[in-house]
Amino acid sequence: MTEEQPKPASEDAPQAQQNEMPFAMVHGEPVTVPPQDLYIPPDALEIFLDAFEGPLDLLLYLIKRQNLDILTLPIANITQQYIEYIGLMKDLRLELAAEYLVMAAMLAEIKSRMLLPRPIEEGEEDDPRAELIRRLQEYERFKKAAEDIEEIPRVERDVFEINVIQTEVVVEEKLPQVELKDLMHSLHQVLRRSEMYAAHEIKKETLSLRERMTQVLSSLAVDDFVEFSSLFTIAEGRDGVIVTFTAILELLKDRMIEIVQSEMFAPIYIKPASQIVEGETLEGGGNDGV
Amino acid sequence: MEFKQLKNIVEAALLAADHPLTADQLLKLFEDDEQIPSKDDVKKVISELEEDCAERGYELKKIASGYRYQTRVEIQGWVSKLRVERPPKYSRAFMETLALVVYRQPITRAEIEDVRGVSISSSIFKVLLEREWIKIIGHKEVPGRPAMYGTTKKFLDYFNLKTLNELPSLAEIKDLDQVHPELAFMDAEEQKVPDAPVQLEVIEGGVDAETRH
Amino acid sequence: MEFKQLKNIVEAALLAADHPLTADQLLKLFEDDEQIPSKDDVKKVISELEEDCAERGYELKKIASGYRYQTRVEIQGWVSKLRVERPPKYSRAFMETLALVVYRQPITRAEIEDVRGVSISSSIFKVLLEREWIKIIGHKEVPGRPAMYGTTKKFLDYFNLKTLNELPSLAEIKDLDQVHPELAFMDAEEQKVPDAPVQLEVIEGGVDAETRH
Repeated sequence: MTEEQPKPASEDAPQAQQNEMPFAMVHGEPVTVPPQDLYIPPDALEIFLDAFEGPLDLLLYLIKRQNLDILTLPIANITQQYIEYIGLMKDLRLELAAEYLVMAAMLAEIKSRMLLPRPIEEGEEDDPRAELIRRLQEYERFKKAAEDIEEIPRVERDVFEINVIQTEVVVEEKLPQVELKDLMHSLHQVLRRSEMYAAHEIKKETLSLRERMTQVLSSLAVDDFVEFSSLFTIAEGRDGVIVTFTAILELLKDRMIEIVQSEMFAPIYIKPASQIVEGETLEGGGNDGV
Repeated sequence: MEFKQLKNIVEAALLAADHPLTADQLLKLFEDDEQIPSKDDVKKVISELEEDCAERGYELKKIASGYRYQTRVEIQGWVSKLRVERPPKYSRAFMETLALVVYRQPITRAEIEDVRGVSISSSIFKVLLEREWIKIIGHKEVPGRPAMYGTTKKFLDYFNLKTLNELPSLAEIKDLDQVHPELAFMDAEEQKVPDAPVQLEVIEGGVDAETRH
Repeated sequence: MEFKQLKNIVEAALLAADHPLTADQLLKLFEDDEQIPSKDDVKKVISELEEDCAERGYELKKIASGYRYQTRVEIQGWVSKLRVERPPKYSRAFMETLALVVYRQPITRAEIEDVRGVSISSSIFKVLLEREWIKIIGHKEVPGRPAMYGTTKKFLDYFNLKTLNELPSLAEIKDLDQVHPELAFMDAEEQKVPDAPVQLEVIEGGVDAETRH
C-alpha cells in the first residue's frame, strides 16, 4: 500500500493551489500551502492514525524519512514537524489519540529545555533527549522484531499441516476427567465475570439448602405425591429439619411445589406444582428420577 | 513445469487437502502458471502416486468425490490410538454450566445463560445428562415450563463428596487464589520469571480475554 | 515388529495426526504390542522419513511440540489455492504486541503499552489468547496484580519453530553517550533537513480487521 501519490508536492504546489480552497485551518489561519517537506495529501490524512502505530511510530517515520540517526535526533525540527501534523489532524477533526498530544507536549518540553543555557558541569547523561531516544530505540527494536516475525513461514499462510484421513476408526470414547478444583475454578471465573457477588446476597444461602431443594424435588419426581413428614429425617436432628423445612418453603415460594391437605389433620402432601398438560409430566423421559 | 515438480505439488496438495480432490480440481491449482499441465499429466501423476505408496501405511484412494490419501485398514489398530491418547477435556462453557448447576440448583437453562451472559449449546446439557451428573428435577411454573436442573448422587460420587456441603462456599471461591494456593500453576520451574516477585496461578488460555469485553 | 512395518505405522500416524507427535508419543502407539520398539528405532525411523521426503513437496518438520508433516514453503503458491478462506492477516499493532510478549516475556499489558507508546485494544489480547499463542503465566506483585503474559508451544508450532532461540535476535540498542557525544547539543537550525517531497509511506499492514472490531 505504499503511496505513490501522483500529486506533485513542494515544487508544483504553489501554482496548483492558486484556485484552490485552503485545505486546512491551522490555529485559525487558512493553510493553502502544505507544510514543506512533510506533505501528506489531505486524503491520506484520513488514514493517518491508522498508518502509524502511535506517536513513537510517527516520530520514527519523521526521523527515518530524513535519513537521520535516532541518536542525532534534531529535536527542533522534529518537534516542529510533529506539531504541524498534529495541527493538520486536529483541523481535519480526526479523532486524535491522547498519546499523540502527550508526545507533542514532551517534545515541546525537551525543545524548551534545550534552548536554555546549560551549566558547564552538566554531562551528556543529562541530555533531555536521552529518555526519548531510549524509547524510540526501544520501540524501533520491537517494530523490527514484529516485521521479522511476520516473515517467518507460518501455518495457514506458508505451510499447511498434513492431516490424512484415518480409515474406519472405531471411536474409543474416553470421557473427560474433571477435577474438583477445575470445577471450583470455573465457578470462580464465571462469578468474577458476572459480578454476582456485588449484586446478590447469595452468601447467606447455604449449599445444604440448595441441595435439599433438589432432593425434595427429586423425590417428587419419583413419587409425584410425597407425604410432608416423610421428607424429614429425624437422624439429621434439628438442623436437618430446619434445612428441609426451609427448602420446602423456598420451593413453595418459587411455585415449584404445591402443598395439599384433603381435610383437617389429614396428612399433608407435597406435589409438583400443578402440571397443565396431562401425561406430559417431566420431559426428557429417562432422565427424571435418576 | 517439470513432471517431477508437478508430482510434488499434486502429492502435497492431496496430503494437505481437507477434502477429496478430483483431477480437475488439481488442475486448477496450476491455472495461474505459464504452462498449464495437461489432464493426462495429472492422471499420470496420480497413478504414480498410487504406486508409490503401495507398500506404505497409507494409500491414495479414489472415492466418489475424488482422490484422497487415507491410512490403511491394516494399521488401523496402531493409528487409531492417536485419537484416545490425548485426554479429552471439557470446554469452559461446560465446566461453568456444571458449576452453576451445582451452586444454584434448582436452576433453569435460561438462568444459567443469564449469569454466563451467553447462550449455552444444548449439547452441554446433553453430555451433562448423559454422564448423569445433573438431572431434570422438575419444571418451573413459568411460561414454557423450563426444566430445572440439579446435581445427582453420581455427581457427588464422582467428586468423592458425601454432600454438597463439602464444597467450598461461594465466598471462599471468590478468594480462590488465596484460599487454594495448591491450585497454583505448576509450570513455575519451567517458566523462569526473573523480573519481579510473582505469584503464579492457574488461568489457562483466554480466560482474561473474556473478562475484558 | 519388522523395521519396515514400524516405519509404515509411524509414517501413517504422523500423516494422520492432527497435532505434532513426539518420539515418546509415537512409542505409545506400540505399548500393547508383544514387542515394543525401542526409542532408538523410532528415532531412526523418523530420520529415514525425513530423508524420504527431502525432494518432495512436503517435509517432516520438528517443531516445539514434536514432529509434524507439512507442505513446503516453496510450493505455498499452489497449495494455498486449496484453501477457500484467506489466511488470517494480523495488524501491525497485533504483531508488535506479539513481538513484545515473545522477546520480553513475562510482560504485562502496561509494559507493552509503555514500549509502544499507545494503549492496546483488548481485542488483540483476546485473539492472542484465543489462538493460544500467549497465555497468562502469572501475576505481577504490583498494585492491581496485572497478568503477565508469555508465549506458548502453540505459538512456536504455528511459526514453525522448535524454540524461541530460533527467532532472530533483537536489534542492539546504541548508546547515546558513546556514539555521538559531540552531537549532543548541536541541533536545531544547524541541522539541514533535506526538503524532499514526502509521501506517506508506512501504511502497509497498519489497518486490519483485528484492530477494527
